[in-house]
Amino acid sequence: MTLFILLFIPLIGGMLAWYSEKFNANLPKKIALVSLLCCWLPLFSPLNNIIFNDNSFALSQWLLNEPHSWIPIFNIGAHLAMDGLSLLLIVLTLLMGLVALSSAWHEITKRTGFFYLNLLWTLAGVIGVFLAIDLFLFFVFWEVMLVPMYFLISIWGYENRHYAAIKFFIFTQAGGLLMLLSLCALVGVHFQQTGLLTFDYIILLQNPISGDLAFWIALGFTIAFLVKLPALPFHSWLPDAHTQAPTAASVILAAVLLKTGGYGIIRFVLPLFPDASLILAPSMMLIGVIGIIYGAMMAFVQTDLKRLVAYSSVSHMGFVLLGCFAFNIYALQGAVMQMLAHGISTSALFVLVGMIQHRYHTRDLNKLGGLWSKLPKLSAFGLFFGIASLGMPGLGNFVAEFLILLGSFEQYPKLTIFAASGLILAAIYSLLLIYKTFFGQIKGPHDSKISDTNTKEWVTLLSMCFILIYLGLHPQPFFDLTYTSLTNLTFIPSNIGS
Amino acid sequence: MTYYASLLSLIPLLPLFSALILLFSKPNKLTTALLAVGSISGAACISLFLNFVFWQQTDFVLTSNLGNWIKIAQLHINFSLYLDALSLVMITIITGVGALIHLYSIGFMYQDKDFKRYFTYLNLFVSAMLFLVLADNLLLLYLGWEGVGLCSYLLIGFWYQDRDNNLAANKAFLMTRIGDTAMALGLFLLFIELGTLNIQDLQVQALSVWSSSNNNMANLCCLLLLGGALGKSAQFPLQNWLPDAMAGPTPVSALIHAATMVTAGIYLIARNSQLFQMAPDVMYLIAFIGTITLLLGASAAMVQSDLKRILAYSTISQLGYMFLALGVGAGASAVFHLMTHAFFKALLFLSAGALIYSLHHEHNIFKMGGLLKKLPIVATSFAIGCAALASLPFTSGFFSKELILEQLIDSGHTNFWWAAVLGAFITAFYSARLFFVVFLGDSKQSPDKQPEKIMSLVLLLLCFFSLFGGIQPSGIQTLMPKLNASGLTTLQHWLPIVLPFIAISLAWWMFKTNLFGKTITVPALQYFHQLLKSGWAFDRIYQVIFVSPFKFLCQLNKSDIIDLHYRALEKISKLLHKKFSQFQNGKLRCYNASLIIFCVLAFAWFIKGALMS
Amino acid sequence: MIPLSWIFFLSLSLFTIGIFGVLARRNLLFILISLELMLNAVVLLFIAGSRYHPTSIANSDGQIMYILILTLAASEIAIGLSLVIHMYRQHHHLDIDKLNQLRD
Amino acid sequence: MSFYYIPSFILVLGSLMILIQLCFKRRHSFAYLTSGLSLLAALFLQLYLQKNESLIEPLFTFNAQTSFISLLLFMIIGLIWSQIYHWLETLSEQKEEYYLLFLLTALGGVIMVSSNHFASFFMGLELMSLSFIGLIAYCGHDQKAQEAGIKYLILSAIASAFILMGTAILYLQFGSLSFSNLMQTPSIQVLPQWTIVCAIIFIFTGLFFKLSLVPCHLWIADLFEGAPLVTTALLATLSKLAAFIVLWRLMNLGQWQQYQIIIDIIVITSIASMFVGNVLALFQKNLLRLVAYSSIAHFGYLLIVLLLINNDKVLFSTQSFNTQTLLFYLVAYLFTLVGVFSILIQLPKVKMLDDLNGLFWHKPFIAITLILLMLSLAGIPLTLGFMAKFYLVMAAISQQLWLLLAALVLGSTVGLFYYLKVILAMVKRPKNDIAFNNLLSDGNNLSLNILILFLVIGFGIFPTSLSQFIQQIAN
Repeated sequence: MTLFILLFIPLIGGMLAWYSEKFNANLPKKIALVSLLCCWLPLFSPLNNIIFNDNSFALSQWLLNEPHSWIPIFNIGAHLAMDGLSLLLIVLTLLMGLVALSSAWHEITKRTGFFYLNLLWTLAGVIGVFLAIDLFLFFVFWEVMLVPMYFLISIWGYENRHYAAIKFFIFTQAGGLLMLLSLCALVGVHFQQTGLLTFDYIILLQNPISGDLAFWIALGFTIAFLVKLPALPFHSWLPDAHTQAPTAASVILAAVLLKTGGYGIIRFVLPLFPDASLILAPSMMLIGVIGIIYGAMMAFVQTDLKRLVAYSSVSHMGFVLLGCFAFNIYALQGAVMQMLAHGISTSALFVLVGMIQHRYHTRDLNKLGGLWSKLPKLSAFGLFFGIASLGMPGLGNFVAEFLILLGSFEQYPKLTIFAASGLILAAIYSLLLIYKTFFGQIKGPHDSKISDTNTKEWVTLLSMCFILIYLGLHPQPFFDLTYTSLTNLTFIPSNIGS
Repeated sequence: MTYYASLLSLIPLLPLFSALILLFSKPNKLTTALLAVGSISGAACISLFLNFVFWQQTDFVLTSNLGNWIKIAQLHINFSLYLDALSLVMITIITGVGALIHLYSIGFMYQDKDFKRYFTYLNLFVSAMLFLVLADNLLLLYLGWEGVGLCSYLLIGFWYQDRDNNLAANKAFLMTRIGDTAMALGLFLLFIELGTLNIQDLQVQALSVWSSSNNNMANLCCLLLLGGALGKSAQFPLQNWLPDAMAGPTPVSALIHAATMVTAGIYLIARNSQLFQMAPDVMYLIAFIGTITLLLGASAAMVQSDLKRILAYSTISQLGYMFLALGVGAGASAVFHLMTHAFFKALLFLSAGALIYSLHHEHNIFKMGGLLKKLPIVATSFAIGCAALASLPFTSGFFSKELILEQLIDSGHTNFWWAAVLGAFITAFYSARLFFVVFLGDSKQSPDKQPEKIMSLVLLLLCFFSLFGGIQPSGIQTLMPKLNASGLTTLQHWLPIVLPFIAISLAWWMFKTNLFGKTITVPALQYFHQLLKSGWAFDRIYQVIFVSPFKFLCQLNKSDIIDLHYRALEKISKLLHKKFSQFQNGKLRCYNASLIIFCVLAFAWFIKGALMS
Repeated sequence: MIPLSWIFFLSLSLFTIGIFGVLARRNLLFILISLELMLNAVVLLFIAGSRYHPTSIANSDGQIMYILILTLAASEIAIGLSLVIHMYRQHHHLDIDKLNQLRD
Repeated sequence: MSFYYIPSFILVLGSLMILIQLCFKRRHSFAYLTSGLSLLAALFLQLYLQKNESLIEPLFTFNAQTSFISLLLFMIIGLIWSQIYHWLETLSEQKEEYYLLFLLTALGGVIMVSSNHFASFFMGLELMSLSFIGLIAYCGHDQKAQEAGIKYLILSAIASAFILMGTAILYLQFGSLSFSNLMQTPSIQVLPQWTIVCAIIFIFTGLFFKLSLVPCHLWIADLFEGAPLVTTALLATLSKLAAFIVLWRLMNLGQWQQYQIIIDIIVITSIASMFVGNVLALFQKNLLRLVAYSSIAHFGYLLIVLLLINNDKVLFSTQSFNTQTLLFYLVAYLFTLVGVFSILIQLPKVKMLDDLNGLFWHKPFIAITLILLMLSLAGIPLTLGFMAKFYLVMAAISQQLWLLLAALVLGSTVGLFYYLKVILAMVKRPKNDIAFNNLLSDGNNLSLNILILFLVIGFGIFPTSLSQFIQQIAN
């Protein structure tokens, strides 16, 4: 039941938060905080196991496995299971949930109850995505988590929020529908080949389907995940959604929601369609590389801070795609690491932009400048995360990008050379961001009321810094944690010395 | 040995901790200075101690493991430090010169409100540089490599309120980043080819895997590594960030952009000398690039009017010498020159700093003059620095440069020798010019303050090193296979010694006839002068070839072409909606017709089908 | 006996004429009349059908349908006429082309 | 004489009671109760009859499927009926006749869905259409309603004429009007074979009109806008349900898939309906017109089911899966639609999308219900609408109808846009703070909303009991 409890805590917490608004407008955020903290409780035992006796989990892939029946007529189960990979991403989700909460704490003043309901439900949906092992259930979470996110953007967003929210929803849903088709087709083909009607990932994994259709099914899945990632031709929802979303939603979006795409590829596409993904790999890597360069170039010309960061996400997630399809353990570990590191660094940048906007009421790069002299601490954090996003060694992003490039270099050296140019381009836009925002003479009227980071903000940002540094300097525990999940992919011989 | 190992790990960690403490606390200026300088001095003391311990040995190795970093499949990366003769020399220079410059900075930066931030960055830099030098694997080296780049960026743009400084910082970071990316690719290739990133293992593996010399893969790997070195050491064609990097505080220029960071490229090649030995083509390329750079830098230095830019171009030029030496296989002499250069260039920069400090941030040498009497200490140290730079006999620069020239002959590259000698001539010429213009002649500006005592002290110390630092460390001589001494001809022996004097005389003559400050009237000459002054117009070339097209391309796509398609989709659907809505005109007869049209169409389809079959 | 196809085509022609009436006429009354014509065309076919299937058990089906259709036509006209009256009272004309308040 | 007729008889009885009562004294509440009781009685009887064995009479056929559909029909009508009283109170017209016509449409619908003979089908159809005309043009002074009535009269008469023409040709071919004889080879070939296809095309024209499939869809938006709200609800659910069931039975019994042209027509119509319906709804500002257009698209999706019958490329072993799909989709769609209409009936002032502004903040429960219903229509998981779509996709995939699936995905994506706009409208802040107090607040509104939510979300999350029930029926 542990996993179900994990799933239900934010759901119930959200309901309570909404209801509590009737009594006091400040109550919802406290309830949200408590329920987010409660979510750590179910994680206690797996984390404890890993930290203190790390031999046991290496043997079996699943740390926790909870199959239940749901819709027997289609043999659909409410099957939740957790392995190292999902544990890692859930931890990220919960951490970023706290960050989002912290950034919303003072920013959201209207309709707080409903806001926290949506926030918590989005998190619950994401946790569900990471836990669901039944394909149908996965799809359900995949789609449902978008609804509260849609509300977050469309109610609490900025000027052009309605457009952005609808765009976000339609893009991701279109991808989702494609996935539904592929999913049903997969089950159908599997039924034809084995006579077994099942949506269970573990069972489907035993007989990977083959044939022409497998390629198209794999493509359908991949496109659904590419939309979420977002990879190149489907990326255009992201800048709009990020720009218009409130800070907390941006954080969740960048830190967690995008990761479901990468997770989906690693969890489903690669193991379920080993042959098809081999065929897909070159084109996917090409898309990844184009995404890296294109995103970076787009980021370079943006004048809206949030848009800049959003396009940088496109660029960074291109690395994830590259890593997923490079077919070796380095690149895969790198892709997972990139998901974590990008989650933290980018959401930190969004938090920072939120803080700047809260203080100066603008995100326009041309109207900002010289913040360092006014807000030294905040600017120092800005500098740090800007540097992180350009892949400074010693931080998580570097480890990730290094491994991804290393892995993909082994497969496709020429493509990787282009991908590596992303490192230069990342430097260009990150430095531009730092240069335009924090350096130079201060612009605009002096407002003495604007103050530097308060303790809450400081602690939030600092802890994110530390996580990034930890990821950069001691990533080994994370590699170990996901090692089993990643080596279970058929193309990686599991006997590589560990 | 464990005792030494822990001492070794203290060397980079001391400045790191100091930087962290400075970052998270709010000490007053005195504590800041004590902490910063203390940590570096501590590191310097330890390295001196290690020097003392290992003085006799040429073949010692000291390692220390700080922990595990990445371990996936065959990729094992540790935070391991590796000390041998080469890195010992390097850390000695870094901590020694670093400590002096820290000390100097107390005086120089005391008035600055960001005193703490300055020392934080500086400590961080030293730590990163030490990691770079001590790394036992290329990835850790890369960490230090990028770390020093970052600190360089931060310190160039230290006075952040001036946009030009930030632009210079960005330029420095980006240009080195280009090289770094090549280097990263080199790392990948090396790992894939040789299966390790440990530097020592790489040398061994390279010998066994690439059995034949001049293997293509070896060439490629070395070429990629060389890319990193070119960027960091400001070599052609990535040299033009260095003059702009002078926007930072002068001690920073001394430490980072003269003495230490820019030599990282030389260190990288020297460190992997066995690897590079496998790639003679690349070695030749290195020598060639070194030659171009040394001439290019020296010629540009001749005509500059900004004090620090002269020194910057001279740094480029001197680094060119070191590259040339590396390229011809004279690694030891390159490192030797690196060391002496660190001393005299630090001295020059620090004296320039003192000058600037006294003259209220005046950079233009033509607005100075006649300062010999007014700033005697600065003038003395400047004179010594210039002498070493011009490699006048018995200064430290003389020994190292002579060694390089000698080994050029030994290796049989006579044409390179001629270029190097020409470079030496120009070097002496602009050193003399610099000194004459600043310190002799009419007084144009009087200093409003004398340099702080602590600054003078550091200058004097460095004067000592610049004069008497010309002792080649014994350990590094085994760096590359010894070249056969072929013996020099008389001309080859005396020309480099005599030439500086000729150059100085020429400069003196020109100074006396007031040729230096004069505006040039001959158009061709003026054009040439401009070309030189802009450092052979590399900024313009890159602007035209790379920057502008890139910006144009990005601007072209500002509204995201792909997004435009989706927007077009929206427009199309709006159009379709309008079209379909037109039929909803409320007219009953139209609706009647719709039923009948369906019927007719179905029949038509049917008849068509029937006719076809 | 007259071949069935003759009746069939007669009926179809009548039906088509009815359709044209419905399409071409603007007066509501004439449309109703055209509708009657269409229904009558159908009725003709049903009657013919019951005649041409003498052996079938269900040969009376056509005639039953005839009566049903007749009833339908009557009731339709009844409702139709009441609406015609309503329309005339409200608009003072019976031109259905002008009856387009409801539209996009 | 069988029990199967009793529900219909009760309806007849109910309408007669109302008629008799009209002669003596008009009382709204009495008519309301009479109609309600007869509906309820019919509903429960029908529920009781679920377990009876199937029976085939000359005019009617009664089996598990038709019983279930009748039950569904009664439930829908019951749900709509529960809203009528308060709604009628706001009208100035005589109220009692409305119940009469209401019962008659229900009767027509029941007759249609269980008919086994063209005569009974025709009777039911006309009973329903004629009563509909009355229901549509019920408000005599409302010009829009009158216009809608005239349009419906003429169009449904034309449609009837087409259906009759087709029937007549089939009669000539087969010598019988019974549905069960549609497969038999005629004893005497009086007309050439191809006339059968002509007949089918004629019948399709009429039924496609009833289902408002492209290109016979032009009328529906006008009707939805002009007709009284409850009538619209009936029109959207009852008439379409009955017509679709008849179409399905005809396809099934007549094996009409054997003609390639018929398949082509269905495919093209289906795709066109999905496309045109969704595109028309895209930028629509009138809420009812939007619902109308969305229903075009939904019946376009549903047409896919017609292509599944007796196809040899069956993937899932049970042939009844297609029937299950049809039934599930109908249940899901109709319940959702009834839900939408009952919410709209509770918001009588709401005509345009912008009128919904601020609803979410003033009346959260109603708004959430409507949001969930919209999500169900859009097919977002955990709603009944999604399960229906899932059934459809599974069924279509099993027969590899890739073209239609692609159209389905595309259509659903486009569809999302306007469903989201409805949701957005509720969440937006109102321009001027209109009071939302002019709702017909009543006890049964809340319970009804809860019931709808239970149906749409409860069965959406746990569809097992419903699926199993449908599975039993389909086998």
